[in-house]
Amino acid sequence: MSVQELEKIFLDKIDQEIKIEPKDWMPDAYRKTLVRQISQHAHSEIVGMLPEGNWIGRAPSLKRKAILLAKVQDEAGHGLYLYSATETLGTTREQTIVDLHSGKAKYSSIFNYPTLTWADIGAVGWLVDGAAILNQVMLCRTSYGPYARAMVRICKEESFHQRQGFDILVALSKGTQEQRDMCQDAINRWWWPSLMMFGPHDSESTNSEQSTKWKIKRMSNDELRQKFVDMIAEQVKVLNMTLPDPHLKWNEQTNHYDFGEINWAEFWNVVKGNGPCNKQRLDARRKAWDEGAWVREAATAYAAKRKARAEKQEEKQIA
Amino acid sequence: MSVQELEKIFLDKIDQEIKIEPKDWMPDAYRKTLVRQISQHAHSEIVGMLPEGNWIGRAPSLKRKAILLAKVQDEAGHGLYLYSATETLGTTREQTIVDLHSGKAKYSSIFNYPTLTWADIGAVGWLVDGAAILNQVMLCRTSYGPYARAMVRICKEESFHQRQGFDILVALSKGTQEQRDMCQDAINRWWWPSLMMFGPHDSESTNSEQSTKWKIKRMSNDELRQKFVDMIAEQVKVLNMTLPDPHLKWNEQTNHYDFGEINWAEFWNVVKGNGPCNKQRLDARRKAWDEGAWVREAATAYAAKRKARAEKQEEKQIA
Amino acid sequence: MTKDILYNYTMHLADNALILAQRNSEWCGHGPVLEQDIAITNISLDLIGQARSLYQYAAELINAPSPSIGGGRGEATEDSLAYLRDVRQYKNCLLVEQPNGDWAQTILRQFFFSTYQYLLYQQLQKSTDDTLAAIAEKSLKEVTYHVRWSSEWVVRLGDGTPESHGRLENALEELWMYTGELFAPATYEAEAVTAGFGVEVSALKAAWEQKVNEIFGEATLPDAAAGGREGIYMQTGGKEGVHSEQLGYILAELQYMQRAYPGAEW
Amino acid sequence: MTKDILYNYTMHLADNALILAQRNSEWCGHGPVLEQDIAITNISLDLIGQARSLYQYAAELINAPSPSIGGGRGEATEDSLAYLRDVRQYKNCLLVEQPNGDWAQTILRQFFFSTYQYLLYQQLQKSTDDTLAAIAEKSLKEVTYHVRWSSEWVVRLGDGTPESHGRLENALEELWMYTGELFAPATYEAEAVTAGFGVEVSALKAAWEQKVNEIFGEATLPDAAAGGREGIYMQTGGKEGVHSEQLGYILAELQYMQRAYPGAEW
Repeated sequence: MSVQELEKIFLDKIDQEIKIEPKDWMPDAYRKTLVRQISQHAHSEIVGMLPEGNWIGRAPSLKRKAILLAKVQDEAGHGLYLYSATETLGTTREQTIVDLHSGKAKYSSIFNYPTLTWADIGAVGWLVDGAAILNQVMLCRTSYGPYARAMVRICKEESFHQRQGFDILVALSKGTQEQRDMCQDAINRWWWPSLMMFGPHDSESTNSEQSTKWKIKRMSNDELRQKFVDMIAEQVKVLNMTLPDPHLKWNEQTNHYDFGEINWAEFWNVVKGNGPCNKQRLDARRKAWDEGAWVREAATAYAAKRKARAEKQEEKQIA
Repeated sequence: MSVQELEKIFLDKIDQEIKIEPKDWMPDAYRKTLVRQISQHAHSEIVGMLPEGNWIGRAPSLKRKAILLAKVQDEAGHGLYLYSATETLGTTREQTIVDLHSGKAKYSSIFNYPTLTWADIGAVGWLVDGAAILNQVMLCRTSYGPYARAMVRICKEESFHQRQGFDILVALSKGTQEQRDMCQDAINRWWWPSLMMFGPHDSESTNSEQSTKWKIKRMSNDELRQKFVDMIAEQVKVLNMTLPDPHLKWNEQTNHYDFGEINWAEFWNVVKGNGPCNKQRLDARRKAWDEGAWVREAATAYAAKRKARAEKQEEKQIA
Repeated sequence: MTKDILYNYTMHLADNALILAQRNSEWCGHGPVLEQDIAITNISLDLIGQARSLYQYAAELINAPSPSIGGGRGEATEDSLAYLRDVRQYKNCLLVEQPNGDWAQTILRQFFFSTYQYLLYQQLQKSTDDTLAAIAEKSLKEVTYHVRWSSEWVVRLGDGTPESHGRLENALEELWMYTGELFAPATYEAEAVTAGFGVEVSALKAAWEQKVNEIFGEATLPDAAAGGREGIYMQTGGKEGVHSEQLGYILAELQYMQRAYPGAEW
Repeated sequence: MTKDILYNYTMHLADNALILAQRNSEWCGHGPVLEQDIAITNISLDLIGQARSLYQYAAELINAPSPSIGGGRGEATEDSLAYLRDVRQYKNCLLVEQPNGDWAQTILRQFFFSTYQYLLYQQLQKSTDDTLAAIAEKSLKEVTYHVRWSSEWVVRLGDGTPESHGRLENALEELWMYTGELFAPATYEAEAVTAGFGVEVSALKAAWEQKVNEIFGEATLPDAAAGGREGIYMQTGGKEGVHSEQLGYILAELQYMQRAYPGAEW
């Protein structure tokens, strides 16, 4: 078959909402886009373990400690699913990780902000996971099969995480003045960065158009962001807290919340590597990887020895 | 002069209370005993920084933090004086330190006990420095000049330290029930080990006799220990605390306190290296030394470069 | 009186689980490979779960009308017990508070402890105290997995590369001296045996050594108590509250929030 | 209002001194050579002394009858201010809370900070606020020594061995991004200038760079802002209470006793 014919089959499937599977022919650019996006997503799960992991040792109750530990563990699991999905596209986990460590691959910029108080753990769960979920729900219907299926599993756990984050903030909002202040302060610091998670305005987004055609993406950055604002602006009332945006206001005409302009200079600055924790996050990941090298080597060496012994055993039994 | 004549001069000086100085002839065994004793004393100062240093970061007030920091710093200074004294006997500081790290040289076993609470910092100051001072006051009159002079400087600071330690306990003894319990608990744990600091009974002490003849030592282990018990048994009353010894009792006949038997099995066990912190203390010292190697090398290299440059400059000026 | 013993005994079991959980959780996000990051976190979670059940039981004991134990700060809860006691009140053994070190040290610590805990809980299932028996029974499945997982890693490191073998030997050097305490009964452990609900820990030693030596054999290591370690002095004290200097730092981090915001609900 | 500014300004100066003192004191007993163990401890002591004077002054301000500042926990003291505020209330710059790293990193942090503090205190001596002026004057002698000592070490490491030179470069990589904050005025610093008693930190930058480059020249390093560091983004936030994740751990240790035994006298 010619490339044109293959491409037609591919596009027909997309049209008919048939998932693309690893063995199917796909355009190079489709594969490349997916590898970039899925590995970025995987790295976000892994790097995202760090700001939350920062509070495991200091969680204020045993119950919260267990919940947080389980949550961060789930993120490691999500990372695994997603690395597996990139492997179906022909890129090894090791290569993917090397690209993260070299700075070639990106991860969500939100994780370059520090978690300074316990309330930040609540805010991260509520706002950051909340923003992530909207994106992920959309991706459950993405055109590439293994990615879509990974997302279905991830979404279930993530919505649980978001509720847990919100629950942390509910407890704070009902607590002492110090706790309420802590809660509002965390919302103030995490609100704008979480809006930035949806990426640049549609008009500025370079990858969006093609991704939409291929049904990798099924909603635009601005659509998702609006959905998020509408959701959070209601939930924040339950907490008796406010969002740090004087322009936030219900609009009767559009049936949506209006909101202020994002500081895009900050967004691009953090993407470029200048966030408060970019260096610390990458250093931590590199350190874990480098210091784990001898462990991985030992496991490989032992597996090889075992295999050799088993084969020898088999030979003996045959002979 | 013959060795006999030299030895006679040496012993005459000892007799007449004239200090032996570095350039004087002295018997090999005298030199060896001094090197062993002074370097052991130096190491005790340095290793002794560790259990107290353990509480600098957590000192309960800024004033106490500053006092403790200054105290531990003083100990480093004492270490310096004493390493200098061993150097007058022909042993370099580096060699002395290597012997510590190899386990060949000893240090006071008391520092192999952990400091578990803030009260321990008080108890160490009061009991451990208190015991040390009695020994040091005696050593101010020791026959080797540089050692005696180092001791004079050290004694002044040490008695200050002991008062500071006692002062910590006074504050605790006037405090809350928790503080008083903490105080009594620390006394309970440090009392017996501090009695052990004076070494074995005179009848068991192998090095004592010759040291006494040479006037390196001027009081026996048991004499010093009795002095210590008599002093502390009075001071503990000021604290409204007790010493953990049911046999402790004033003896009208002897005009001294009677006290119970020391657990010598524990003493020898810790000397042998089996105390709770022997490994941690030596590991910490070795780590500091090994990780500081590049710093010392850099300082040496820079000094050499500077010297070479200065010489070149001089040559130029002469030429 | 029996209640005091039961309280102390339960707290000892709880503190062991919590402190090891806290140590293991330091790996979360920093493991050598993702699957093992998940595994060590899982063990941490199991141990926190055990600790919670045990603290809850201890809190019940304290809160029930009886004058002798003395909670002090109002109603005891799992959190007041975990977060508001200082070093000298903690009853965990020295082994579990030792630093993570490298992966070999963490693995060996887990293997030593889980093997002990497995044998302990096996007996404790038969305790005359129903709550302890139930907690032991429930935990035993988890601990069975901890033993298997850590055994496999001991073998993998011991029979892996020369480097991993060497690191495992270093870990042994660090940790062996803390294993004796597991089998040296604290006062409350001896009393608990007399009272009928406790396990005689000294009786677990032979089985523990057998398991350790079996796994060490597979790991191409000499027997744990051989290879120059025959006469190594065993450190004790932790179970009676005389800890290493490590524990103070663990508690400073663990307890910060409850200490800084007294009485707050989270 | 002016008193609020004065309070915040004083607390910022105090927090800088305390946090750097706390960091440096971690070296005590672990220095690379005895004389330097003593030297770094000495600097730590000087800084604690400065912090105490400043906190005492801030406590006076708080305790004087005036409603606006709000101490909250009864009478403020140097200790209540140091030990009972959480991360978001601390106003130190990011530089001083960075980890000690190796000796090169500690030295470079000290050199950057002391050079800044020297220039700051020189101006602050002339403050219209007599107490701040007196503290600055008294501290200036100490800081002069800190600058000299750390400068000498920067030169020694830079012009020592290839290893020490490399380590100094790594330290520069770690720390340069935190130097900009020193010269970017926080709200209360700007207000303090307007109110007449504060120092305009942005005006210190040129002199600071000159000194740094002079010493870097001797140390055979390129200018601090050169060598690929020209466009490095400067991190800020610490002075307004938005810290790195480091500070929480520093405070957990620093404050443990006061938090665990509220109201006790030591």
